[in-house]
Amino acid sequence: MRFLPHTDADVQAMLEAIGVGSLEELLADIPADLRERAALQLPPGLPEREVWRRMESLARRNAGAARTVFLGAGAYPHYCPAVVDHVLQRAEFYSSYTPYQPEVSQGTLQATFEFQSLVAMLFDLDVANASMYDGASAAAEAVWMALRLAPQRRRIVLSRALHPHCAQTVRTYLAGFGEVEVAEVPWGEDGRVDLPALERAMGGDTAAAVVGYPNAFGIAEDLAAVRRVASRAGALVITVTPEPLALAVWRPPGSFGADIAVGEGQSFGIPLSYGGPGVGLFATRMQYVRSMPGRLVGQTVDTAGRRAFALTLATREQHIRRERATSNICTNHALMALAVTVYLCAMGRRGLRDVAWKNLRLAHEVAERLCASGKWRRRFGGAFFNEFVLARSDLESVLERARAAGIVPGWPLGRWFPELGDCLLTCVTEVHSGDEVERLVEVLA
Amino acid sequence: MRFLPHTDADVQAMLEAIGVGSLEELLADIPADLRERAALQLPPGLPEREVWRRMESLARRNAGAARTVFLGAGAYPHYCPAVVDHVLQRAEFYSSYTPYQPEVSQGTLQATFEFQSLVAMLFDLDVANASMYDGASAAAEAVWMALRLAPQRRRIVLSRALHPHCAQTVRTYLAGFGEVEVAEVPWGEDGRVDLPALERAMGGDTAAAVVGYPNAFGIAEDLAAVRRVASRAGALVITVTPEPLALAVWRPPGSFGADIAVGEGQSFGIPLSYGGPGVGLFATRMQYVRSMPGRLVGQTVDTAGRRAFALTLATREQHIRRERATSNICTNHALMALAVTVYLCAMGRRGLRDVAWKNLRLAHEVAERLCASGKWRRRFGGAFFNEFVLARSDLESVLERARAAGIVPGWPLGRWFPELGDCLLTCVTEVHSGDEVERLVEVLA
Amino acid sequence: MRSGPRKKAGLILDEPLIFERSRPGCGWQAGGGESEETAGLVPEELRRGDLDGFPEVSEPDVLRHFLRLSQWNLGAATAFYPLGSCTMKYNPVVNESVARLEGFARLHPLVPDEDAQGVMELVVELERILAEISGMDAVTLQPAAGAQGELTGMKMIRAYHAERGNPRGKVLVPASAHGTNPASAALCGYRVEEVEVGSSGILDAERVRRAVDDDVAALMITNPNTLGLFEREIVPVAEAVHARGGLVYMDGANLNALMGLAKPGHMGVDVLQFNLHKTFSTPHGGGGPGAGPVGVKEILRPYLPIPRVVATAEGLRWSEAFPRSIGRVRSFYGNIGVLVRAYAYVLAAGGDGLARATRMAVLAANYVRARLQGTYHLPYPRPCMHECVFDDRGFEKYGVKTLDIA
Amino acid sequence: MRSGPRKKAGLILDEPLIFERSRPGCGWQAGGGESEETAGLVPEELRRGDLDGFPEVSEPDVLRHFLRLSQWNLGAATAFYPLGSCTMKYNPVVNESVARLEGFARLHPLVPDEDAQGVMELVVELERILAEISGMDAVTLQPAAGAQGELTGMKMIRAYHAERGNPRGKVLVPASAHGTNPASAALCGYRVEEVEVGSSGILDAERVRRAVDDDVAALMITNPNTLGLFEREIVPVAEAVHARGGLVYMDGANLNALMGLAKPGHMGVDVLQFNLHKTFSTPHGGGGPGAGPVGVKEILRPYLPIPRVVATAEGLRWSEAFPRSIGRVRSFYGNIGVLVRAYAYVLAAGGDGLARATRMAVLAANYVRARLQGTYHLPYPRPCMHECVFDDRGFEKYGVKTLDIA
Ligand SMILES: Cc1ncc(COP(=O)(O)O)c(C=O)c1O
Ligand SMILES: Cc1ncc(COP(=O)(O)O)c(C=O)c1O
Repeated sequence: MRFLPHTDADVQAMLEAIGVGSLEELLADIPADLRERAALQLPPGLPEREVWRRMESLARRNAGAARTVFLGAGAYPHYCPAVVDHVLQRAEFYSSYTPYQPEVSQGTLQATFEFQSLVAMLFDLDVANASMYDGASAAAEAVWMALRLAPQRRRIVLSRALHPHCAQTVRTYLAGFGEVEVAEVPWGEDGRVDLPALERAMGGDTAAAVVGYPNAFGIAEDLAAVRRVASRAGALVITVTPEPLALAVWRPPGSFGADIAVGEGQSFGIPLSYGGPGVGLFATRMQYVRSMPGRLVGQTVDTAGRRAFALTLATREQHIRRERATSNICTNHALMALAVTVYLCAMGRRGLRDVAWKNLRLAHEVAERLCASGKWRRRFGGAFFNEFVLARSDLESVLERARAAGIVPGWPLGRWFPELGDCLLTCVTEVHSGDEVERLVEVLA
Repeated sequence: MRFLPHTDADVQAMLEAIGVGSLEELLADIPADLRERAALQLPPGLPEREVWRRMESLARRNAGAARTVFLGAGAYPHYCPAVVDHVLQRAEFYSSYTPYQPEVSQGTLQATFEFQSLVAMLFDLDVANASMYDGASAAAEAVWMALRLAPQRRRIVLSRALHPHCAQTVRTYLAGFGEVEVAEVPWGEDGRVDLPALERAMGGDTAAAVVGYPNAFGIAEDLAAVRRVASRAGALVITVTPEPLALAVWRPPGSFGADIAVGEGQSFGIPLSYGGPGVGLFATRMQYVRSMPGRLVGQTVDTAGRRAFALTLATREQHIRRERATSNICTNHALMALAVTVYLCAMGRRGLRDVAWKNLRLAHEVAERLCASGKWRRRFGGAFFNEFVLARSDLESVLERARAAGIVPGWPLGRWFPELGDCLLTCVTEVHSGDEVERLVEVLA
Repeated sequence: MRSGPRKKAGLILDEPLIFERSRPGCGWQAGGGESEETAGLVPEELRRGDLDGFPEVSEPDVLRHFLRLSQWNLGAATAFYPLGSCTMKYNPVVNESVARLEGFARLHPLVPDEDAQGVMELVVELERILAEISGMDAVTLQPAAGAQGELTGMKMIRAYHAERGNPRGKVLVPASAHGTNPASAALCGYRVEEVEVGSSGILDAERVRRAVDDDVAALMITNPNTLGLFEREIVPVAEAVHARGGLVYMDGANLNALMGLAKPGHMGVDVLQFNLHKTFSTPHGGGGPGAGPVGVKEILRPYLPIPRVVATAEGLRWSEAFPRSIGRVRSFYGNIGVLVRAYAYVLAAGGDGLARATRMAVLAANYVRARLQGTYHLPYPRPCMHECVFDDRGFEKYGVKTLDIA
Repeated sequence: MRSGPRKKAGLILDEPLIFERSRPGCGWQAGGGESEETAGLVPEELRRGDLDGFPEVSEPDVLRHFLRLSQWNLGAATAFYPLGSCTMKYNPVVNESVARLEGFARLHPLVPDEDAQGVMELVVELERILAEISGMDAVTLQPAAGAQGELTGMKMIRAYHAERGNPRGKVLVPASAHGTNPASAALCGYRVEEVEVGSSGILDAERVRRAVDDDVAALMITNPNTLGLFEREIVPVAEAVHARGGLVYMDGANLNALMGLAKPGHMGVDVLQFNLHKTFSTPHGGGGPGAGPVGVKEILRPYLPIPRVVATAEGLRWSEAFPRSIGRVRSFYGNIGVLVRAYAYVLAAGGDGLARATRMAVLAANYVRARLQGTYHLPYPRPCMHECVFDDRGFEKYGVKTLDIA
């Protein structure tokens, strides 16, 4: 195996140093009948060249990567400045271990501290953690946290317009987690959570209301109203943001009084990679920090009085608190958090807003032109960012036409919501060239 | 411009520190009429995203990169272990300056020292320099060097089977370089230099004979014989190796008594890049080192007695010797030399031979199968490595058929040598999969 | 303005925060931003004024900042890294390129299945490979890390028992278990009961037999355990648990020292998680992303998370038609970028290479143990598998604590 | 065996030579090597026995070795780099990705021209851009570095004179010229005659007028010169040379401080080289690869090296049909990988960006000059363009030499 540096002579010398005659002696603890059946029925190893060839051929069979795709729906195509991947390819970053030993991990720790600061600013909340796995599991952890903060409240209210992967993950995470009732609130005509229904669903037993921002239709929920309703019930507000670029132009959840804001950070410098890895963003108010899941990096001083960074408030975590920990998360998505950090720094205060406005403008242009064609109508009236829902009765045949033209024009929402069988969720971002947009409009209109 | 860190406030502060009121004052030395006509008629700058889009679209219009190509003829497709490019992408390497300041360049200097050692071993000669631009210019520099070593000899003998780019570059370099006569010697039936003709061409006025190893037909010259003939004339032997991988299985030029061995290092870890940059390899005997062109890194000790590396024998070079320098070369191809070094270390003693044998075996298999088809005949009998010359009278129509099949089956030698109008130079290497080879044979046979 | 030349960049820990490098008016301009046109597109009450606090830094300064931070890290690629209960494996460089192939990196997760057959084939194959290595019957690749794998496994155990009428109330965990084990069990609503491990460092079957009752949903066991020892009694331990209807969860984070030597599936294990970022060479990334696939025996297959790849006449397809599934544990299908690397690693290593890597890991751990034996106190003087544990007994008299040694 | 943990990798200059890390039997196995089959394929007298001395090192060790070497380098990306008569520019990261696009990196130079239209268009466009920037009429991109550009330019000057009956015998070069100038002239068979530069640091026209005669083939002048000063008298200097039938060669290595401020083509320059690895942001690579395109006035166009891209009805084609050309100066067409980066830089910068970069370079050089003026002796107290020269006068009394300061 070419990754192993041991020569036969090394092995011999090591065995002598250990004081055994053969490697077998070291394995004496393993029962013989287990040993006998342990052989691996796998092909022999390949040289790098052959590995590359096989992987290239698999990659080529993913034709979707070469098509013109207008899909969002939880994973967003954005241009990523080259500097991001350049930093990620630094072996000092990607090959390094979890920063338990601060002396050899100041780089990761400082970058994580910067990540936390950026996420907190983005959401306009006090504190953010070092990352979660993804937006969906972050939402589930937020629900756990809300239930922990109000142990007597055993009800969670989800907007039905939440991204279904989030809603499903929340339900999975809640199985067995005490006797928790999950209520779903329908959307209104504008595509936002139906406020009277929300009001009805929330009683004194409700720990939190969870809404998308943007939601599964790309639409901004009315967070001010949701906050008012939740406050009346004494419940927390949890927002879930699948497309955080929207927050460069939309008011942040914290400014509406959200208690916990989570999101999926993939938009910020992380490739689509067929849906993973992304990174879970998680922010909350300072008063809740001790109930927050996940790692937290803090600023401190070293023995010589210089600024340094270290893991902090670890008593919340599994390696110290074990079965009473706020979460079982250990390895998080540190390298993806680094990608987000470099991305946000490279884009910067103005660049991020520029590109967000560009997304918003392009998406609105396309939506308008398609509606102007008379063949489509906007399904929901709510304000959207870079994706929108249009309806058309002969959707299936349009999809087929688009397919023949090498275009994936959006996500047929009927797959998630049967009552939206005539709806298409289309996403337009800065990666789409003028030509590509023209082809889309041509094929769809 | 996004690469510039200066804000308007910075500019103001700098102007104040300098003690001028405006930047214009600093430009007072430039005559006004030059300033007036200086505006650049170029489009405005583009964001990175647009640059990427434009470059991708240019790249896509190079359809040749996606075809199945069996071309060698001076540029060879080989698999490059990923570790090579990973090292090349280290900013500390690619963005660093020429190692004039050894304190901040020990990395480049040690790697260059290792490069020189590897090249010297590869050619079996005493000393190699830190690199030249490419194989062709290295050949021309070798000829300059030979003429410098024997100032009374004003004749250079080139084998006509030398790669034509080398021969042409030698001629260009010699224009004005004293009154030097360049003689060309034809090839014999086996595709190697015609020995009686060589003997006749070489008189007491000959400074050097230059032959390819492999030559333009992929064939090994009879270096032992060339050495004998040259020695009788008191001339030097210069070998030019366009495909250095051959030297993993062929005896090295030094072992035959070559005085100067040069080559193109592109095969060793450098992408084809439409022909450049490659890297010139240059090695010679210790007795000639002071006439050698280019930089040389030597091993030394620092003030604390530890091993260190530094440029050495710089008195040969232009920055010290000016018009009496051995060459005008300054910037060489350091990063490409690094690629060669990492490649050779990653392949290693056994890996390099393995892959060389694989090239040789595949090429011989294909040549044999094509000849067995009865439609092709081997044009030359000499031993070849990974490319070979086959002839067929209806070559043009075969080329068209191959083109329709998306295959470039080789280089029609008639473009270089009119008398070989029916000949195709085909190269097969380890990058060609079994399927690709089958398709080649199918289309050609 | 610019910081002056620093001869020895990286020697001095004085890189400012990126926010401290920010200067108004500096930095990237992506173009195509806010304009008259866009003014009306966002309702007033929704519009954000600015990104207060976000940095404004030029591209060269961004690059320099993060390169300097990188110089303050130590990784497996730059030095020998003896830390962690985890295996830090060499990360083959080619896998970084493989994962960046456009066909993987640029693929949107919702393209039609026909347009993603390559990656779906990879999923199916990697599931099969992990099943072969572990001796389990079915595998899911979805979980994002070991701990999420544990959670997934425990949810399946709960679903299994619940379907049989009673989810049961408690889970046995040895005191030496990694913190994620009790945490995962607790988050599935189980009471965690510690089982003591004797002075041998090995869980003995007799103790388990005494501890297990009808309310035990599962025993969680790590093998080789966190002390680096092979759980010699795992087969009778598993039998004791099964005898009372409980299941056996194995924490497979240390599988690196087992592959090719023994298969958990033969030891009575019902479910285990793999830590691909440990055993299968995917980069640790300073703490993720990882991947924590879960392997199960036939009895647990119905509960695997959705979606799963199924073979149809038209090719591979994602399916959610598994009504007994515990549901979804994350968005989309898994950490594909990590799975791609792990698959490439298995291709490169092959069955023979994996087995050899295991043996070399055992050898190296025992070698380190032997070399340090005289210097440090070794609480468990047996051959170890993948790591060995020292403590600071004997150093106390010098006032030295474990942290100083590290 | 393995070297132990080094807490501060890179602090200690003790990385062994890769040959010293070699251990027999270790390292890469590419497979498909020597066998019975291959035995007969190479004649006995041609067969090499072994690669004596080549290293045998595992992939992780190769990676570690070169990463550690990299840690011993200082680059423009990691620190401010004030050295060199050359401009060290920031190397935009995206250009590294651009050059690695398969359509460029995997393209064989001998594919049919139809299959390389993208790169050929790039060649044509970059030639046009450089012509616009310099005010010249035609450009070749072939030369691999500045010095090869000089050689190419001087060969053209020689061919020009030769065609007019006499190649002439000498070339005037100011004493302050970069070493490559006299070396290049000499390698074209010219005697090099130094022209003195006065205490102003500027070449004065009167002196040139006196030095030039009918045997002068060319004057080589660097502008801004190697002292960082603009050659104020370049127009009358050029007139003086032209008056005797000589040509003016401008070393364009310092064009970074001229772009957008003045065009050499308007100064009487007949031929110049560009150093793309200085002025156009392509990485210096620790000493190359660079690219040294050459721009010429109409009178020298016929002598440009072959091959050249020509536009035909079927598209762009390489042509060698230029009988008066000096010939070929290298294999194939140029350092395409470098040209691709330079072109991407120009796209990103645009005309405005290039001009601003120039002005900022002038500003920064004068700023450094002003800040150090009190400390170091400044031999030429004038505004400078891209760099400024200090010497160690004044430090002598402390026994300090220039090298100590650096
Ligand atoms: C023994 C053991 N179990 C479980 C885990 C948890 O895995 P992860 O960090 O991937 O969630 C780890 C590593 O952290 C471990 O070492
Ligand atoms: C003024 C000047 N002229 C010419 C050169 C030679 O250029 P190159 O090193 O690219 O051959 C250089 C740089 O080395 C230079 O600074």
